[in-house]
Amino acid sequence: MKFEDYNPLEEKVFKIMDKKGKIINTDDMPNFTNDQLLYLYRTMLLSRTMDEKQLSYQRQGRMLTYAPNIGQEATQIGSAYALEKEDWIVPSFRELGAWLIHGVPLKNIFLYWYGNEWGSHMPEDVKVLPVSVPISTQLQHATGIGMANNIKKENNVVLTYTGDGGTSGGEFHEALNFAGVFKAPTIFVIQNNQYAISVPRIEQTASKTLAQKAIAYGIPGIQVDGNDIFAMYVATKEAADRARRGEGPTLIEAITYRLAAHTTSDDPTKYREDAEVEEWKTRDPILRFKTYLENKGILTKEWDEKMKKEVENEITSTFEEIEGKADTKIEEIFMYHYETMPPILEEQLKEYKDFLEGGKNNDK
Amino acid sequence: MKFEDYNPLEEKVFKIMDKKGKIINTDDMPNFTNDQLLYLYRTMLLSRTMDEKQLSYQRQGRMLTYAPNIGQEATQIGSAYALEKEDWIVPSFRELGAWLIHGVPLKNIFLYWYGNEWGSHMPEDVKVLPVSVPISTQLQHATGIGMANNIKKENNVVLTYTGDGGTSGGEFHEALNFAGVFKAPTIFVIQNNQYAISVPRIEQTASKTLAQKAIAYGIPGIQVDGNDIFAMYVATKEAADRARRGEGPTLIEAITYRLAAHTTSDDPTKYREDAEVEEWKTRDPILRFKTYLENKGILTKEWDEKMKKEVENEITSTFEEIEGKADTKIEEIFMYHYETMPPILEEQLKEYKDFLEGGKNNDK
Amino acid sequence: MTNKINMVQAVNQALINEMELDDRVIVYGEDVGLEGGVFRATVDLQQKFGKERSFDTPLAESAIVGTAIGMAINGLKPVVELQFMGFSYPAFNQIISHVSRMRNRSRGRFTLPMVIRAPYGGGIRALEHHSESTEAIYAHIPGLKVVIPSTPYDAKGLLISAIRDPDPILFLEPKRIYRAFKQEIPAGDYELPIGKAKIVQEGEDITIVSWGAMVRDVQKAVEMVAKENIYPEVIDLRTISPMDRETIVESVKKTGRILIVQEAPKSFSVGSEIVSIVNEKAFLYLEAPPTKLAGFDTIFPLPRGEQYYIPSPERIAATIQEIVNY
Amino acid sequence: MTNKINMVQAVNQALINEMELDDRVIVYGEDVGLEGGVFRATVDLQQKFGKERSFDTPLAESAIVGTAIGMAINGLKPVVELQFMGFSYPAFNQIISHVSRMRNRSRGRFTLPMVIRAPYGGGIRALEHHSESTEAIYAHIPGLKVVIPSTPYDAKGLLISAIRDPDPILFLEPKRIYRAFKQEIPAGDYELPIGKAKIVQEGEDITIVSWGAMVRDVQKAVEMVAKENIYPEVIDLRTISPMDRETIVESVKKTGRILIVQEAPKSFSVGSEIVSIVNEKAFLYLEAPPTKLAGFDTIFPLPRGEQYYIPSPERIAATIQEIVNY
Ligand SMILES: Cc1ncc(C[n+]2csc(CCOP(=O)(O)OP(=O)(O)O)c2C)c(N)n1
Ligand SMILES: Cc1ncc(C[n+]2csc(CCOP(=O)(O)OP(=O)(O)O)c2C)c(N)n1
Ligand SMILES: [Mg+2]
Ligand SMILES: [Mg+2]
Repeated sequence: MKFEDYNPLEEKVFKIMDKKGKIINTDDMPNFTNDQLLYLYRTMLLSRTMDEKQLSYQRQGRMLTYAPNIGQEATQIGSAYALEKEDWIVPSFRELGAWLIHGVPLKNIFLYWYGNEWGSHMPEDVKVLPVSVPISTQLQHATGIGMANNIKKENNVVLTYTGDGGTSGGEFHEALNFAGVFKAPTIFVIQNNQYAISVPRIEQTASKTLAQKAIAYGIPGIQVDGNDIFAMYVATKEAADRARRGEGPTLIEAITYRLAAHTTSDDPTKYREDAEVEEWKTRDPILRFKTYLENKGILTKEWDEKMKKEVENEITSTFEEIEGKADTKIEEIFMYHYETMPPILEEQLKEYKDFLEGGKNNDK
Repeated sequence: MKFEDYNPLEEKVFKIMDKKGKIINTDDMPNFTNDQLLYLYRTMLLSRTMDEKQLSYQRQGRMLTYAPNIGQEATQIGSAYALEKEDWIVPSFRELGAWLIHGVPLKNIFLYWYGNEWGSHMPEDVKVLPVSVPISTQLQHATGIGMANNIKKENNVVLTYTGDGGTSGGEFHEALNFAGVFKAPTIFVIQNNQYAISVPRIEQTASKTLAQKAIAYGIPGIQVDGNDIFAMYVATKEAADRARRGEGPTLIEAITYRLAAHTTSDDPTKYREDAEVEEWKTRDPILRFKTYLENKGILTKEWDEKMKKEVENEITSTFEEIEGKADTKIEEIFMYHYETMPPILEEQLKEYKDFLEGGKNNDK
Repeated sequence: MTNKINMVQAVNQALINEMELDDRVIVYGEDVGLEGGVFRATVDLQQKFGKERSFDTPLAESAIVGTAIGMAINGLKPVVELQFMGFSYPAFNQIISHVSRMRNRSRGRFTLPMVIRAPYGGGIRALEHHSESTEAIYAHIPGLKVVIPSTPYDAKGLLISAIRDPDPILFLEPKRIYRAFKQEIPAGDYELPIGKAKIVQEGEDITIVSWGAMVRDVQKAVEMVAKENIYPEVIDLRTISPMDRETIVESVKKTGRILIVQEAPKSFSVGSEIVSIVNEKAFLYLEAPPTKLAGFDTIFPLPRGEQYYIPSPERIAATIQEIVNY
Repeated sequence: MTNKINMVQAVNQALINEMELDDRVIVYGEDVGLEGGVFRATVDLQQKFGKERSFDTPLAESAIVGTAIGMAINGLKPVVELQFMGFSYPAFNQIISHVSRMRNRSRGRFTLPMVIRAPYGGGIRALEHHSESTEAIYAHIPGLKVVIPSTPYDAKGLLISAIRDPDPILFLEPKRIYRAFKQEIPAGDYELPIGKAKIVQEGEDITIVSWGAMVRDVQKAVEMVAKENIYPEVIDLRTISPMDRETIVESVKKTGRILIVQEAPKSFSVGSEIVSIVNEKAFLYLEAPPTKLAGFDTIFPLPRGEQYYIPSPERIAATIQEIVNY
């Protein structure tokens, strides 16, 4: 595929598979082995099931606020799968699928949403940054990582995510402009899931597409069907190849939909119609991919059932590992602010411990 | 003229008069009376002479840091002349020409650069905001003024300025995006004078033009020859008409050149070639306009000489009014923070005055 | 008719009150319009006053505040919401460089009657950046007023006053007690003075200064120490800046002792300023070291560690006793 | 060979020193590359180390700091320049939300060995926003170190240490004394400890704490009061946060009196914190009220009013006498 063929001003959207799982663009269809296809499918299942589990744990009062990714699995898994292990991912906060593909352990993910900082302590070889809550700030980190790659003459690339709402912040602008000027090998994926909490995409900006914002930075921008895992993979792969060739950044607008609530504190019926949600359910990225796999005879009912059990077990056993066992120790609050704890923190820690030992307390 | 005919992606620049003062686009030539033309010319002279005077006062140690506008007169005067008295101007810091056209008294301008806050105390009927030093922050105020016009159903428009460097800041992005979404009647003029202090336009952003950044906000963007006073007038007028018709904001990139230093603290020979400056001198906006007026027989040598003396007198006599007479009184530092001075400020003022009276001081 | 409401409802009532009285009052921010705010503080406004006076914006705090500056200059009275104090920082440049400066910069020619509302403070088991208390940072900015209510009654009265105030105000709402309790408050219009602290409870033995959600915890602690016959005077600051120093100083002159209770980090804080004030104005009255009981000088922990952070009534009580027994 | 240089040159030497030793050190910002910085602090770097290691950026402070975060995570040691402290606020969100938090957020997995340099302070007859001293705001941020030198010698040694420090540091350079005086300092490599104050002058009668450009003014005042046989102990804070409380407290235990001299606004300031510290740690030693002599709680005036703002040596001297005679 060529980015030039998908001028966002003409509202051309890059697609490979239609919503019935039929390949409509055979030229660009990637050459995956069956194992690869099943791995992608399994990761989608893992992501979806994880979301559902966390939502139900949350409802049971066993987990805290949670931001589900349901409906956005193809966007994330397709794009992240185009990376090499040595590449970086700089997430926003709703990138479960990407985390799973790029090696973030389930346990980290649970710990994070369980309310423990250790969730963001990625394994040494996992080049994924922690969740970034302040919207679109992380894009600048992604540009900086890319700039450093250029300076160090390293060949790995950076994949970063933001939402449709995330395109409105000044930090988005500065990140993309720097990336353009310094030819950072950074791929910016906008997960356009149509809403920023209650604010619909159309009220977020007057530009017809989000991809066309790339024009402001002199970089390629493309709209991709974000519920089409093949299209997301191919577009990201092409962007990564460009980046590795020294051609700089790319902006990808993935058109997708958040099928669930913004977070567990949100009630989407306040701001969107059921009919809209139902319509998007017919474009469910997992369903679509599954149909494709079934039609090709790659996925059997038995395998599917088996996998569903397997991922469910993986999830429940990981949650068991942490539930009730992941309270923060008072020391941990103080230890990680600086390489060496300064006297004032030592003193405050000691005072607090003395207080606890003085028994005057029932905080805990 | 139609904005659509000047697609910035095709690098079409809107012009009316060439650099020899010849009208090359008669269709769009505005219909000015001779008085209007001479008024514009006189304002250009006033602006240029004021710049030269302030630079020389500064060199003599009689003024402080100064940011001259030499070379950018047509951009500012042409655009500001398209406004009505009731319209707003929201300047950056280098808009001398626009201030003069929109009624800011010379005295205010001198006071400001002389280092006294009263310079920014505009007369009641002058709808010009104070200088805004933090680059591109003022664009948001301009959007807000425009949004308020819509809410109040008032029909006046807002003209705001920033530099080529000013397009890189996040505040630019947010201001234009809000303007697009809320259809603010706001005209954004980028004075692309090719440099942000020492940083050339080409290193500021990878986008080919600055006007094309409008595409990111779904609003019209156009490149205009900023040294062509007619083109600047017509483009701004058209933008103002659109705004009044409720069609929202416009982005105008005025292509111009800063012929002098960034400010009196700057040495431009460090970062640009003499040849480049010389080339741009041949496009001097005043020279060009003068040639036009002379060729048309509108401007005579005598009138020109007389005007030069007149503006020079106006300037020197205004400066005399303030030089040595514009020191700030200690009370003034405290009085304008809140409508009512809070006790802590009263106390600090009193303490300081007591100290002065105690005679222990030779601060002043 | 009774009007027993919680703090979010009180905020909502204040907004409705002012929007009814003055059609220059405009309320906007992220999710503020249709949804009525993520905490529901702006619920019903769009329905009552239309989309022009209460609306959603794109996700950009700098422009929310920056456009409010323009609106205020152009004759309106914007009341904008920042979704959480932890997301006020994109607007920091506009606040420190313009909101607080426009009046002085223009020697009174341009003024900014505007309010920036933001829920603040910890204790709701939230994600990172949702538990901030950085009022000290804003209090250090000349030209900006910082107001914090601690009850539904105060929230309504102070917000009404803030909206009517001719100067820009940062209005911080302690989200931990948004729904913690209800109070019977006047259904109609009333003002509470900006720049004045309130003596919540008179006492002799020690002065306790607090604000926001901590005031309730202080009151609980005061009940505890009453059993030991210790009677603190409790001051609710209400306005952080410019601060009502007189009320504090007068109290300390009476009690000779002072404890400041805050959930913000201890160092370089509002508490430090209060210690400094009593040193300046009541040094000779001090019988024990002015003391701060505060959050740690650390980032506010994620939920599994948050129970340590905010001073508990028990810690407050213990600290009161220490000071009184000094 | 002698090396008698001013503070800008000292900063420049520190940068060259570190760039020579460690090719991970990268220096960038607005006008930093070709032009060598508007104050010439980065002059020659691009010529010596190439455009990849010292370069100009677009005009966007948030991205300057935000990309430095990415660079630091990816193994480099960025030293970025913000042209003036008054233009640090566009980067405020990155500083408070990420720079100061990355280590704690990731429990040590991602760390940010980076330095943010910015000229700060008033007294150079500058335009608005060019005279700020808002160190108190940054000092209140947990996880961030704030360092301020007061001499060429300190500037070089502290900046070298800051660049080598594993944690992020805001390095504020008092521009009023950038070229005010020269000092003979080592041409080679040396470090000065981050987190330690320096006793500039020993004395008995009163402790004076100051930092940045004010230290020289304090020294002038100390000369004045010497004629009255008053011998202050002068402490240069050097690191604002985390603060070296011990040095201050030990001194106050000896002198019983303390004056803090700062050019920042008086309220909610670093001075307030120091008053609070001596109350906490040396209450019983205090013989007079700990006092701040500071800028007003106002916006820094434009040049025709600036002479009032910064405490003059005369005012400092008068205040010293008042306290000593308390
Ligand atoms: C700077 C900032 N402002 C506000 C918020 C609160 N907030 C969290 S998510 C969100 C909406 C984000 O929308 P979008 O970028 O489309 O991402 P999505 O949630 O749809 O994945 C908002 C406003 C925030 N996290 N950061
Ligand atoms: C936020 C901010 N950063 C840095 C500066 C310092 N500064 C003043 S003018 C300037 C360059 C502006 O360039 P441009 O926008 O092209 O305007 P010009 O000076 O060319 O008119 C810079 C960096 C500033 N005023 N504000
Ligand atoms: Mg979204
Ligand atoms: Mg420029």
